[in-house]
Order: sequence, then C-alpha cells, then structure tokens
Amino acid sequence: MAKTIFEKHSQGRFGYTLPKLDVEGDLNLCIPAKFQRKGELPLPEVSELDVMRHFIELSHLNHFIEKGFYPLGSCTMKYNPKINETLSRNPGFMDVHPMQPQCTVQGALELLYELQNDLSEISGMADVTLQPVAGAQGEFTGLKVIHAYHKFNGNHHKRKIILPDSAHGTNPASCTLAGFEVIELKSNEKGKVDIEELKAVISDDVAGFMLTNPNTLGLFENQVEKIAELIHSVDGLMYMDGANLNALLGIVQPGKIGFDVMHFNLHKTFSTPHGGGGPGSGPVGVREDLVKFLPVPMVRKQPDGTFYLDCSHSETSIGKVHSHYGNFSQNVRAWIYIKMLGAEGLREVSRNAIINANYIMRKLDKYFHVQYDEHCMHEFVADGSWQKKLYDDPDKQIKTLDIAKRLLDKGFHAPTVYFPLIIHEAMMIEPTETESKETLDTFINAMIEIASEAKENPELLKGAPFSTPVRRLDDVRAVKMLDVKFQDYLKQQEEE
Amino acid sequence: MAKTIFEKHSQGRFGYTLPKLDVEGDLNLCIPAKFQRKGELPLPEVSELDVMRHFIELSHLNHFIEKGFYPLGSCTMKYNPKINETLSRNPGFMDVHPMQPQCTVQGALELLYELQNDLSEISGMADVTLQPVAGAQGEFTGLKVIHAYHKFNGNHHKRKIILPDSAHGTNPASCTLAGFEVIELKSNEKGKVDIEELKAVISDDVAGFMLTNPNTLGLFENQVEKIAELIHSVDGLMYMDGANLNALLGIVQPGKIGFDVMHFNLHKTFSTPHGGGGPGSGPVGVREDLVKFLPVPMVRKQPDGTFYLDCSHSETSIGKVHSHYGNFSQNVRAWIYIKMLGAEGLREVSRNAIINANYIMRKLDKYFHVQYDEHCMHEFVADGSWQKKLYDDPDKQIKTLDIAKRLLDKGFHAPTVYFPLIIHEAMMIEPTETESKETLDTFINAMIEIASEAKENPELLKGAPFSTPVRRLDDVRAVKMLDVKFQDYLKQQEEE
Amino acid sequence: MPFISNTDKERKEMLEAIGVSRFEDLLVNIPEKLRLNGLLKLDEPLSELEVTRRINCIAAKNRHTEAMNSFMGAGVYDHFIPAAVDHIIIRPEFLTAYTPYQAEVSQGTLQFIYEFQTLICELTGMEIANAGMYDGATAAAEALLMASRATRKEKVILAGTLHPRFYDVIRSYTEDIGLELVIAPVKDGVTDIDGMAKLIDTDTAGVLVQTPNYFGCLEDMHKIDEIVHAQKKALLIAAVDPISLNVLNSPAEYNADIVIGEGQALGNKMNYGGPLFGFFASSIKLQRSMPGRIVGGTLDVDGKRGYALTLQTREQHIRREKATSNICSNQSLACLAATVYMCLMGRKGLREIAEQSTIKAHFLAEKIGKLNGFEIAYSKPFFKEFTVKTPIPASEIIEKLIAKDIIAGVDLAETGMENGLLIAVTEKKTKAQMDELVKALEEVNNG
Amino acid sequence: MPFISNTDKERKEMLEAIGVSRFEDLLVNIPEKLRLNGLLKLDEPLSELEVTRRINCIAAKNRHTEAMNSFMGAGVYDHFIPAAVDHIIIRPEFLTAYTPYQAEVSQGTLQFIYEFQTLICELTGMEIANAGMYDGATAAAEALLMASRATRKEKVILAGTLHPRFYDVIRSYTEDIGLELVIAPVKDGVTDIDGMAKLIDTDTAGVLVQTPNYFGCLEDMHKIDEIVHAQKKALLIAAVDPISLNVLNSPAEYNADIVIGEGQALGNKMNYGGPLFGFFASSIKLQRSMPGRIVGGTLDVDGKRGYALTLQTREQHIRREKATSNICSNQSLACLAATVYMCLMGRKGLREIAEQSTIKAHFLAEKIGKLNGFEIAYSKPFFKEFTVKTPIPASEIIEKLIAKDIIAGVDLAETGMENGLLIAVTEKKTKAQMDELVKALEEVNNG
Ligand SMILES: Cc1ncc(COP(=O)(O)O)c(C=O)c1O
Ligand SMILES: Cc1ncc(COP(=O)(O)O)c(C=O)c1O
Repeated sequence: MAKTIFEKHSQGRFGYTLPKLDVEGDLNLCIPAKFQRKGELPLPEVSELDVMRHFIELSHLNHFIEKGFYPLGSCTMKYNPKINETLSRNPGFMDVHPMQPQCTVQGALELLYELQNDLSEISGMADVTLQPVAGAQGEFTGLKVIHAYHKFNGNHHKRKIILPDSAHGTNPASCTLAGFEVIELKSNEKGKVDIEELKAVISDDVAGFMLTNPNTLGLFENQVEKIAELIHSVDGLMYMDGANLNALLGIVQPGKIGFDVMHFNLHKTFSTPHGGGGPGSGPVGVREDLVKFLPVPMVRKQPDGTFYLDCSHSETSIGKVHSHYGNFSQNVRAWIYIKMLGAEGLREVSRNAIINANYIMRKLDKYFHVQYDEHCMHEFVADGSWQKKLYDDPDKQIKTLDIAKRLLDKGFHAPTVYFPLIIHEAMMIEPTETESKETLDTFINAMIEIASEAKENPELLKGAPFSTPVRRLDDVRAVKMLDVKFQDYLKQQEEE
Repeated sequence: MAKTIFEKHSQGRFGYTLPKLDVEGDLNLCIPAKFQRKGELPLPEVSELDVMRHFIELSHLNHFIEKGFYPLGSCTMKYNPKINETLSRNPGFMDVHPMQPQCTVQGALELLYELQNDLSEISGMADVTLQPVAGAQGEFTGLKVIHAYHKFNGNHHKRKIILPDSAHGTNPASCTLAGFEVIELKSNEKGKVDIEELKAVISDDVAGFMLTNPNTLGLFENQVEKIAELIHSVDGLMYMDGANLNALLGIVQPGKIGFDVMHFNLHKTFSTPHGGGGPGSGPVGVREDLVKFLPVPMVRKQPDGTFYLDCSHSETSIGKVHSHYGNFSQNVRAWIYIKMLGAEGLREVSRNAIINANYIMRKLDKYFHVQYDEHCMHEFVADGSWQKKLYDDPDKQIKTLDIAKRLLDKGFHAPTVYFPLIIHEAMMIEPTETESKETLDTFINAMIEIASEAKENPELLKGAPFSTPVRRLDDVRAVKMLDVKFQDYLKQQEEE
Repeated sequence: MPFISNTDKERKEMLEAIGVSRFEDLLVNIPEKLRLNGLLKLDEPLSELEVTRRINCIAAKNRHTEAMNSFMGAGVYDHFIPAAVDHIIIRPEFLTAYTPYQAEVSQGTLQFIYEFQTLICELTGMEIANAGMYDGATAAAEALLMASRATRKEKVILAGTLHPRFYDVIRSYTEDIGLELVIAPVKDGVTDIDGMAKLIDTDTAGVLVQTPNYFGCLEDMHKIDEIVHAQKKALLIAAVDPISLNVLNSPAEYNADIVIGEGQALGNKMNYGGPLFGFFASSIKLQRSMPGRIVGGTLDVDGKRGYALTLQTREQHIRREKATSNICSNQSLACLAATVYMCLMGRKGLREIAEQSTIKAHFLAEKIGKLNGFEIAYSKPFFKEFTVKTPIPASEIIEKLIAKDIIAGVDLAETGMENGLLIAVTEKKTKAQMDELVKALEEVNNG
Repeated sequence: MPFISNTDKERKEMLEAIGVSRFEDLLVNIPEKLRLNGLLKLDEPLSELEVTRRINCIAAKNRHTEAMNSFMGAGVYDHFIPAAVDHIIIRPEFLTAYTPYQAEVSQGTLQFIYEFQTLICELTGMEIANAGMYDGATAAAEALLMASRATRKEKVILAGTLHPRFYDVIRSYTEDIGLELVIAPVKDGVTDIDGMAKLIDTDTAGVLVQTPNYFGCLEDMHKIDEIVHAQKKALLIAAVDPISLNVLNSPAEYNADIVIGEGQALGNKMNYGGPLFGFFASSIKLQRSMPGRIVGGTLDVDGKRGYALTLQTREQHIRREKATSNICSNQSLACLAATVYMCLMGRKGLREIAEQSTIKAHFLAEKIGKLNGFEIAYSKPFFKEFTVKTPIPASEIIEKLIAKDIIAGVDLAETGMENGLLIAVTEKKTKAQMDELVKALEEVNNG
C-alpha cells in the first residue's frame, strides 16, 4: 500500500510560501505563556511535490464514476458534469463570507431563491429550505418540522413515527434524534406497505409516516394515497425520503400525491458530486401550512427585486440545523444542473433511469433471483439466494458479498449489498440515466459470467477480489486492534 | 489496451450543448453548393461521460512527474508548481485576442516586458525575445540572428556553423533550416571541445559556434573563453544552447563569458510543464549589437509607464517566427516562477540540481561506467558498457535499452538513452533540484538492483518491462505496417 | 438531452428487450391520477454557454473578499490556501467516489481519512478523531449528545460566550430529546468561572466552552478544567479554532474529553458558508459513543496493510434507531482539502500562519484602540479576533465602510452589544489593508 | 526555497557522500572569473499569496472577451469550449509528462496523438497527419519546405490573400535557404486564378492557398486544383480553418496534397496568441517528407495493441542536419485540447458550430452592408468572417468602439486597405451583441 504522508516527513522540508510579516510584534507579548501550546505540533514536513505525488497516488486507488460503472443502489451515481465544477469556483461564490451584508451578496441570494422555487416546483411542495447539508440532516429537519407542527397544535403526545422495515438506516436514526419513537412496519409480500399492519398500529399518538418512494426495493408505492389517508386521519404527516427522486422527475410531484414533507438529495438526483462521502445537500420541502416551521432564514424577494434573508418566522421555526445556509457550493451545482436540463430534460432523466434499470433487471433475472415480479423504477433489488444454494458447505457457500467482490475484479463498482434488510443477500442495482446501453451490456455480461463462475469456479468468487490495490480486509482486526491514527500504527509495530 | 474513442461512437449520442440559433438564416443561402462539403464528417459521437472516462483512462497509462521520479537527462523534469496552472488561467490572460488594441492588453505587455528583462539579467544578455515557442525554434531564431548579423556586415560568405559531436540533434537540424552548413567537431577525451581540432576547421567562412554549456555530458566547458576568442577572431558568433541552464542560474551568466546569442527552454529551467511534448517556450537572448536583429515585435515601455509592441527595428529584424508573441501562457508561468524564486532562489535551484546529480553519480559509479572523472553539473552520463560486456551471445547481451526498460518496472522513468551519441550505450541522468534525497536513494537502489540483476538474472532486463500497460513494442511493425489513423487499423484488421 | 447517454435507437432496443412497447408501460404501478399532467414549470433549458454567462452574471452581483478588504471572521475565515489544494480535490478520483463502502476499491479515500484523523489528533492532542461532521455547530451538538450518552446524564452547560450559531443549532438538536441546556454567565468577555462552577453538579453530562470564544477572547481553560473535572463524571468539551491550536494550548493540556470545531479555516474557501466541516475528536475511552465514520488500519488476506471503516456498529446503517448519530454522508471532500492543506503547510507553515494572524490582529487592535471613540472591549488575551466598542452602532459602521470596499467586521448586535464590532485578522491582511481600515474608522467618527 | 526538496541536513549528507566539503568544490571546473559575483538583480521573491495578487492585478489590466463584445478573428477565434476540456488537460498525467519516448509508460499520450491524427485526417480528408506543429504559420512554412523536398524544386507560389503573419513567418523560414517565394495576384478579395496560373511552371514545387482567405472570402479551390495539378509535379497546399471544414469542401475534394492550418479554434483559448498549434496532413505518398512527430499503432511482445512514435528516421534526433525539420517539442497539450474538444462536439456539434457561425456572420454582414457609409468589401462567398469597407479608417472605428466595450474587428490597414475592417463571428455571438455592434457602427458614422 501507499506509504502514509507521515512516513514522508523530513524535518525542515516545506511545501508553502508566505509573505513576510509586515508589522512588528512578538507572539509572547500577544499571548501569555500559560495560553501557549507546549512543544511543537507534530505535523509532517513535506514538499509540494511530495504532497502532489502522495495524493495522486492515493487517488489512483479509488474507483470513481469517471473510471467506470458505479451501480450503487440508492446512491444515484450519475455523471457529475464538469461545468458544475468550473462555475462553482467563481470567486464571486468561493470568496464570499456568510455574514456579509445582504447588499453585497445579492447574486448568492438570487441563486438560492431560484433553487428554492425550482425544487418546490419539482416536488410539488409549497416551499423548500436549502439548509440541510445531507439527506440524513434533511430527514432530521423534516421530522423536526413534524414535531413543531404537532407542538404548535398542542399535540404533544404525538411522538411516534411509523416506517417500513425496508427503510434506510438514517430514517429510524433521524427519528430518534428528533425525539420520536419508531414503529417499524413489516412489508407485505409485494415489498410494499401492508395496509392491514398499518391500520393495526395507527393511533392518535402517531406523528407521521416516513416512506421512501420509490421504496428501497425500487418499487413505486402505489398505495400511497391510501396510506396518506390513514395517516392524515389521525392528523399525522406524510414524510417522503426523496433519496430515490431520480425516478420521479417530471413524472410524479410528491407534494401532489399525499406527502407533506420531503427531503431531496442534491448529491444524488441533481448531480452534485459525492466527494468520497460528502459534501452533499439535503433540502427539505413542505406543504403550505408547514412553511412557517422551516429553519431560519429563508430567502425572499422584495417587491423591488432585491433578495433578502427572511427570519420573520423565527417564532415558529424549528431554528437552525447549520451555522449558515447549508452547502452553498453544492446548491450552486444543483442550480446549474436544473437550469441546463429544464422540465423536459429532467423528465428524460427519470425516463432513462427507469429504462436502464428495467433493462438490466430483465437481462439478469434468469441468472439472479429477483423477488418481486413488477417493473422497477430507477433501480431494482436482485439477490444472491440462488447462488447461496449452490453449496451446502458453509466455507464454500457463496454470498452476495462474494459476488460483489468479484465485480470489483471485473472493473465495476459493486451494487449496494445487504440493503434493504428485508431481502436476504440483497444486491441493489441502480444504473442511472447517464450510463449507455453499451456500458449496461458489459455489466450484464460480467454478472452473467459471475453467475457461471459461481457454478464452475466458486473460488474465483470466494477469493475475490484479486486485482484490486488491496484484497479483502480484516474488519475484525480493524476493530480489535484499533488503529485510527498513525501513532496507533507505530505503537502496534513496536509491540509486534 | 484502451479502446479508441472511435470504438465508443454511437450514432446520435452527444457530449455538448449549444444555444439555439437566435437569428434567421439558411446555410444554403450563405454558402453556394459547390463550396459545401459533400457528406457528413465521420467524427465520433460520444457523451461527456464517455469522453471523460476515455481520457482519464488514457491518462492513467502515463508516467508523469507527479507520479514518480523522471530523471530524463537534458529535459529537466522538475516539479511544475500548481500555482502556475491556477494563475495562468485568469480570464484576463486566457480570453485575450493577440490583435487587440494595445491599450486593452497593458497587463500582458507588462508581464512580457518584465520577463524579457528578467531573462536578460539571468543570462547576462542585452535583450531577449519571447517569440520562439520551443528550444529548437529558439535555435533557429538565434541562428537567423547570426545570419542577419553577417549579412548586415556584408559577410555573405559566412555560412558555416561549428558544433561538437555531442550536440543535440536539433542543433544541426536548426543550422540547416537557417541556411547554414554544419561542421561537426569531435570531442576530446575529456568530452570537451578539442581546441586543436577547432583551430583546424576555423576559417573566415565560419559564421559561429554552437555550444551547449554545460554540455550534453553534464560537464561545464571550461575552455569557453578560449573557444570564444577563436571564434570571435574570425568575427564568428558564439551561440549557447541553453537547454542546460538549470546548472547555471545565478552562478554563471552566459552573456558574460563569451556567448553572443543563446536560447532558454522555459519548459526546462523555468518550470513550465512539458505537456507530453509541448507547448514549451524558447526565448532567445543576444548581446547589445544584435538586438536590432531580434524578431518583431519587442515589448517596450514608454516614459509614461505604458507598454507597447515595438516594430521600429523591422528593417533589420529577422522578421517573425510565430504568428503572434509565442507561447504567452507558458511565459506567464515562467514569470511566476522567477518572481517566486528571486535571485537567491534561482541560485539555490542550480546548486541543488548540481548536488543531486553529483550525489547519484558518486553512488552509482561503482555499478555503472562513467566515462569522465570530473564533478558533473546538473546531470551526468553513465553508460551500460560494463553490463554489455557481461554476455557475448548477442541475444543475451545487455544493452542500455534493457536497463532503461527495467527501470520502468521499478516505477521510474528511464534516463535519456543513447544520447549524446559520443558515449556508447549512454544513460543521461538528470535528477533536478525538486527531488529529495529520499527519492534519489530509492532510484540509486533500483539502479544497483538492476546492476546485480544484470549479472544474476539477465532475463529480467532483456524481457523488461513486465508491469507496464504494454510491454516492448514492435517499432519495425509500426513503420512497415503503417497505421497512423484509425481507418488504417480497420483496414489492416480486414486484411488479416 | 445533456448528460443522458442513450440514443433513441438504443432506447427502443432496450424497451424491446424489456418487453414493453413504450416507456409509459413501465409506469403501470403508478396510478394514472398520481402522475403529472404536462411539464414542470421551469425555465427553458440553458446550454453550457448560456448557463456560464448566467452564472457569471449572478456571481458578479456578489462582492467577494479578493475585491474587498474584509475583516469578517466569527468562525469562517479567509486564510491563505495554496493552489495545490484545489488541484487535488478537483480530481474525479476523489470528487466522484462515494463513501468508501467497498474498501478494496476505495483505499484512496480511506487512507486520506486515516491521515485526516491522525492530523486532527495531532492538532487537538486527542486519541481518536472521526471522519468529520457537517459543520462546527452540529459537531458541538453531537458532542453534547455524546456526553449525555457516555455519562447517562441529561444536563449540559454551555459557556455564554459560545458562537450564537452554535447555540442555535445545539438548541434544535437537543430540545426535542430532553437535554437540559444551561447557559453559564459571562464576565468581561469570558466565562464567569465561579458562576459556571455553581451550575455544575452530579447531573451534569458535559460543559461546552469555546476558546477563543465568540468575542475573540481566550477562555481560561485550565481553570475550567478544574471546575469541570471536579465533578467526577462531567466531560469537558472544547470548541476550538483549528488554526489557533498552532499557538494556543492543545486541548489535551487542559484535559478536554471531547474537542470539536469548525474546520473550514483549514484549506477550505468560505463559499458563502458551505461546505464547512466539523472536526470531532475525543479520548479513546469514549470511542463507542462517537458519532460519525471512523477509518482504521488493518491487513488484507495477503497480510498487506489497508484501511477500512471501523467501529461501524455505532452507525445508523447497522444500529438504526439506536445509532450514535443519524449522520451518513458527511463533508468528506472538505476534510480532504483540510488534509492536503495541513500537509502542505506542515508544522512550520501552520505555526507561521497562527503567529502572523496573532501579531497582525494585535497590531490592528492597538491602532484601533487608540482611535477616538473606539475601544477594545475586553482586556482579555485574544488570538486573531477581537471585539471593538464602537461610537455608533456597528451596523452603521459596516454599512458606511462598504462604500469604501471595506467590510469592517461582524456586527455583535444580536449578542446585545449594539456597539460591538468583531474584527478578525488573518495572515492575508497586509499592513496597508489594516491601515486602510483604521483610517476609514477614524473618518467615520470624524464625519 | 520553494520547490526545492532537500533540507540543509540532507544537503550536508549528500555533499559528504560526494566527498566534498562545500558546494563550491563541485564548481572546480568553472574558472573563478567566469562565475557571477554576488546575486542576480531580480525582484525580491514573492510568496504564493503575493504572486497571486500581483498576477490578478496585472491580468485586470487586460480587457478580455468575456467582458467585451469582440469581433476579432483573423486566425485566432473565440469559439465555445466545453468546460470538460480543461478538466482533462490540467491532469498532471498529461500535463507533466515529456514527449512519449518511453512508449511503455506513455501510452496515454501516444494514444491521444493517434486519435488526434485520425481526427485531423477525418477533418481534412487526408491520409496522414502528424502530431502538430508550432502554429499555423510555421506549419505553412514547413509545408512549403516539404513541397520543395518532395519535388526537389525551389519555387513556391503563395496566394496574395494569405494571412500576413503566415507570410511573415514563411519568409523567415525560407529566405536563407534559397526558396523562391512568388506572390500570386489578387482580384476582388480572392486569388486571380488566371494570374496565378501564369506563375506556375515546371520549377514550381507548390502552391499555397488559404481558404477562407485572410479577407474571409472562399477561394475557388476546384479551379485552383485544376491549374496547380496541370503541372504534373506541383503540389497544392491548402491552409484552412478547421472549424470551416464542417461545412466547406474537404480539401480532399479539391485534391490538396498538403493541408495545414491554425488549430487554436479547436478547443483552445486565445491566450493572447499562444499556445496555438498547427495541424499538418498530407497524402500518404508524401509521408517520408513530413516534418514532426508521428504516432503509429503496433503490437507489443505479447501481441497486445499499443502505440509508438514511428517514421522517426525523418526526425532531428536521428537524422540531425538531414532531418525534415528541426522541430522537437511541439504543442502537444494544445493538440490534446483539440482532441478532447472534437470528441465532445462530435460530428453534430462541430457542424452546428460551423453552421451557426456562418449564418450569424451572414446576418451581421447583411445588417452592416445596409448601414450608411459601410459596404461589404467583396461579393464573394464567405464563411464566418468578412471584410467591411468603412467610411473612416478602421483603426479609428476600433478605437471609438472600445470605449463602448466593443472590439469591432481587425484593422486591415497593413494589407493596404486603410478603410478595411475584418469582422469575425462565432457561434458565441448573440443577436443582441451583433445588434450592439451595428448600432455602434451607425453612431460612428453619424457622429
Ligand atoms: C434511502 C436513503 N435515505 C437516506 C439516505 C441518507 O442520505 P445522506 O447520506 O445524504 O445523509 C440515503 C443515503 O444513502 C438513502 O439511500
Ligand atoms: C540540449 C538540447 N537542445 C535543444 C533541445 C530542443 O528543445 P525543444 O524540445 O524545446 O525544441 C533539447 C530538447 O530536448 C535539448 O536537450
């Protein structure tokens, strides 16, 4: 593996230049000794060349969208247009302080205002806050809004959120963080909400229902009206996890089909890059009467055409979830993407995402078990159950993990595996609309090859990956011999 | 290997967007049919994602400075600072047309003016033209100046240029292009100019002498004064090929030691990137009385502080060697580099380049033959003669090429090989000042390893490289079955 | 359509392969009446050239710090960033990868996070750091939740000198889950330590103190250490400016249990306030209570060193409603920028930045302190930021100076100081720029 | 010192290993008196931040086409360039590699050059293209030298409508080696074909004609083909605008033997005139006379396809004074930009750019032609550029319009037309911008 940057340290080397101090002064006169750090900071000393080589070497160890297909279900690994990167680096965006007087940031406010509006239109919601910086924070924000709604109405007892067992882990985690209790609903045999089960748990203390739609199986929840009716009947609110919005653009407006609150993942649907785990952006849209609960500030337009930060609803607002206005720079990228695609373009995005997913599903369903016999939306869940049955010996038994790792050898990223939890050995495959049929075909062929390797050459799967920078890693060791910083490593080396 | 972009073509796919035409018009009314192209252009149709994936895949097949050590002698593969790339992309530079009125390009002119001056100071010359875009074009320009000088003096018979047999191929080629005849001088046993030989060929029709200093062996030509005296005695001019200027910054000013004309390689000494073969920049400096022969225009400063393009010497000037002012964008980078280093910094560049080269030489001279027993300057020439002698069987015989290829397996770029021509099996090694001792040590160890592999495991050299994207290529086939475009390849495939 | 790869022909082939005759057949599961009739009401699509022009035009309506003389800070700072940083973070290898779930093809991301964790531990003196949080404010909120989890207590004490935005976010993160927030009293720009001591009791999960605090003053963390740790279980949470740690006490020196802060100043542009990122470190004994992702070194089946996500049983994708946090996507690329930045600057560069900022800030403070009508609000030691008492409301001063292309600082009105101006100085400020501010302030008072 | 890796300690260790006690001992071969005493006289070194500020300040003194309404062309054009182009050429993998001499570790560079050659052959209809020349002008000069080499004749004929900068460079490239340059007469903005025919004789190596020519007019290349190839050996050299080839005749249609041109318009910024690059293509029978680098496909020892430099025996590093050219470093990265650009635009995009430019240019010409005092100089067909006869000297018009942030075009005074203004229109020009020019021209004449 690549050496760490710490192993490249050489005392006295440096990778920066700074202007000479142009005023007189003495640190010791500025800061009393007792406030001063004892000893020198042990940071590495390396040259700019060292740094470039190091991080370029690391970069070459990654799989990434512009290297190859990345069918990671639920993550919408679509192409991130280069123009986003270029334009978001305008000094008029990069070098602007969040507390600047509003007359000096009219451009930023205009852009945010338009994005609020465009996302409102796309979702069919009354308004949208751009403050949450990730999907999970969007969930938290939306749930806080639900909380605020019930408090506002004096319904302090409404502290339960119902969600299906196919929900993403952040959903229940966000419920807890927002002070709710979670009721998990078992999905029915079609992978959808079981209306009877739902009826059984509905009660007056239900605050809302959280649904991903299309759900994490890639299936559109067609009972959504019924569910909404039931939830609304106890004055609960319908929350949509919009992680899968890439299936619905211009096809369904969630705000028009019974949802009251939803979050977007701009880093999925709206092409902002994932950055190896972030920054993303998780705006939240709500119906009209919930707007007053959204975080402060919102961006509004004066009659004279100027824009301003509006905190007039701060009495009712849930407050703030971010120091400033969220991930502005990601919001710029999403704005560009929406402006370039327009209404027809966005609809084509979803159409093509859906076609691509169904195409792969149809081509693979003879080789891998697919639980639900229904056209999928932008993604689908296959599983490794057929492969698992091939061998009884637990050492030989092929798991979805083996299939995933074998895909790495073939130059593809693996699908999302073991999620949703309700499908054993799940492989969630999301191709996105930016991939061509040609790419899908090479992936399909690789999967078919793996299906036959599973029969004829199972070691190729059990041992995979073979051709990656490292092979399977010992996760247990990573926990047991905790090594979360270079000093830990050095210590372990010494001890060994 | 990577597929070509042509194999990724899919009819109807596209990777661009353009504004809609906002005026009315019809191409057929604009351009008569007989001027119109018959049939569609056969360019590939691919998406932006296809393009990014394609060129990123290609990029990963290259060795490059920020990947690893690049000791390519005579090429000065030093680190190219990132700040150069950032700042040279200012729209105030990028989006400026070369024929804009001069009042709209005062910034560009100021920068060029300063660079002319700084290079003059560094070289000890009276003035510098920034027009030549590469070293070879600098040579051509300088030789044209020599030609112009003699013509100006009515010495039309002066049509011979003397140069040592260690000269770079561009030197004689440039002589021919500039209308000179070449006299090649055999170097003496010290690798230097043989003064007696020189005396023997000197005559009144000699126009000048072309010398690389330090020469291509990495040795400083200490007889330069004597040579200059001899050449000047017949009114010849001394030309210095400044490719090796990285050894002399702040140590020797060529204009002060007998040289009348010289070129710089900004893409070597002054850190502008090589770009896989260019663009570079090859300014030319001359002594006072030759300034009037430099290409038009020069940049000059008015008493009021404004800058202008000066063609007042166009009568005497050799004319132009480039449509405009040379590689402006590279000149910006060199300007930044010089401004960041200053006088002391530049001197440290050369000092460190010299130390690094001598260090490697000393560490390797027990393993590889080094012809000349003298401290080298910024580079040195070792050779594979000891290794060649190991085996008599011509199939087994180890050549410098084998050593070079083996280095590729070890993650290094090879030195310049088989140049200069006067050393058989030459390996010209130039580490540059931007490499650390640690890197040099790993290279030294790799070379020592290879020396022992040569003895113990010669197949490792003869077969090398093993770990590169492709292995040794059939150069003969490349000529015999000429395939210089994708259509040639398709045709050959059909025929096979 | 841009960015959609397939052609009409391919789409047709695919629909055929799927076995439907038109796209709409794939939507059978969406009841007709739920579908949108017609098109979304959005602007006509713009081409790349048009969107470029539109963006340039919008951006030109913002005034940025390269074209203004700005003294704004308050947590988001305009420090120097070497050009090399952006050349790394723009690489699609880092930019377009997902969270490193498939470790074998994500070693680049995993290793830089490991290095980031190490650097944060070095800066803070802590034993374990995570891969970053959304911002400093959420990191503060999560630190309080963690303290509560680790101690099983529900009262937390906040210094009254905390950044108001931190306070806001803490409030929304804690109010619905029964955490009791108590604000400690303030005296002369810093925490009233005796006052704080009285609030700490056996119910106290943790005490959060920011230093330098919102007014720029250094808190006496040694004393605070004493009063906090006088309560056996209570945890001391320090919120710090990472740049300051190159001259100020390492939080380990005052026995902080958890250290968090806003990380933007480490190599990230201000970007109108986002992306920011929170760093998060603690003593090793709190590891199982930590929120967020953590990378650990390990070995592969061939015994080769590699990196993988570790301690994952804390996280939402495993523990769901019992997770230590709901965080999933974080601010990874901003942490990469910070990592590259710290490596480039190294120990000497970061030290120099901290020293220059300090000395310049003190130079400016001295000059402003001498101006008629202006006064340095507090006599406490400060780092690169300080509070000025202004003769007229700070908001008016700021407004007036904008006309001169100066942003004088941050208005402290919301903290109750209408005449309070918070001025930040980084190493980027030149003497000339500071002199310009002083002159402009002088003129404000005179005219 | 920046960018120098070794520390004092390492330097000392190295000097010891070399066996000298001080650096100066390494300079024993440089006679003392040849050495510089003291320091070079250069400005004090600037840090990265300072140099950034200085550059921003210098660049701000230039007025650029994104902030002005420019109609300048004359070989260097402001066409649209997709953002993706720069994201490729800035990659250090391409940027910091040398000429691909070690083929096994240079396949990235080699393959893109092979693709570039293919694209140039497709554009021009030629059979072989090289890896590029310094610029269009030097490519023209080298084409004439090549014609002379291939035919062993020394007279070349240049169209009188050639770009004056091409002419300048051709002159300096040919005058000292005895090539005879003959300029063909011009009539009504194009080559006088009968006049040219008279100049062509058995001594003629080649005839160089630019189309669209410097005045924007299309030359009748079919007729020129006839008169040139009426002489058995004479070669027809066409200088073309690569963008034009998407609507205009492929040079193969008029039997050009060599096709060269300025390539900047293909995906490269104007950069105050550099880097430019020349493209260079010819019929296959001339291959051995070609200047410059050529990449060919071949196989490696395992039979795997790969690329390598080929036909190298033409080049200076092998043939020295007998080489076909002295070129070594070329403009490779600019060719990479062109390659990426052509792939992104594809056949449809390039066609659309050419069509839009044509239609817009004709729209503008028609409007200007109707203005009082203005006249379209020639009645010949044109592509995206045309010559206007102005009522007052063009230089005055240009000067006046600058005050309105318009650059009206290129002054043709040096061609003898004091009242000649050369106006170029690319697809980037909007109707509004063209209307603005028309209005401004009208005002010039009125006031
Ligand atoms: C269905 C679903 N919901 C929520 C999230 C959380 O989004 P984020 O990672 O942006 O916090 C994800 C992310 O993978 C998801 O797939
Ligand atoms: C000694 C010497 N002279 C001249 C040149 C030619 O320079 P360029 O490639 O810039 O034309 C080189 C390039 O390698 C060289 O090494």
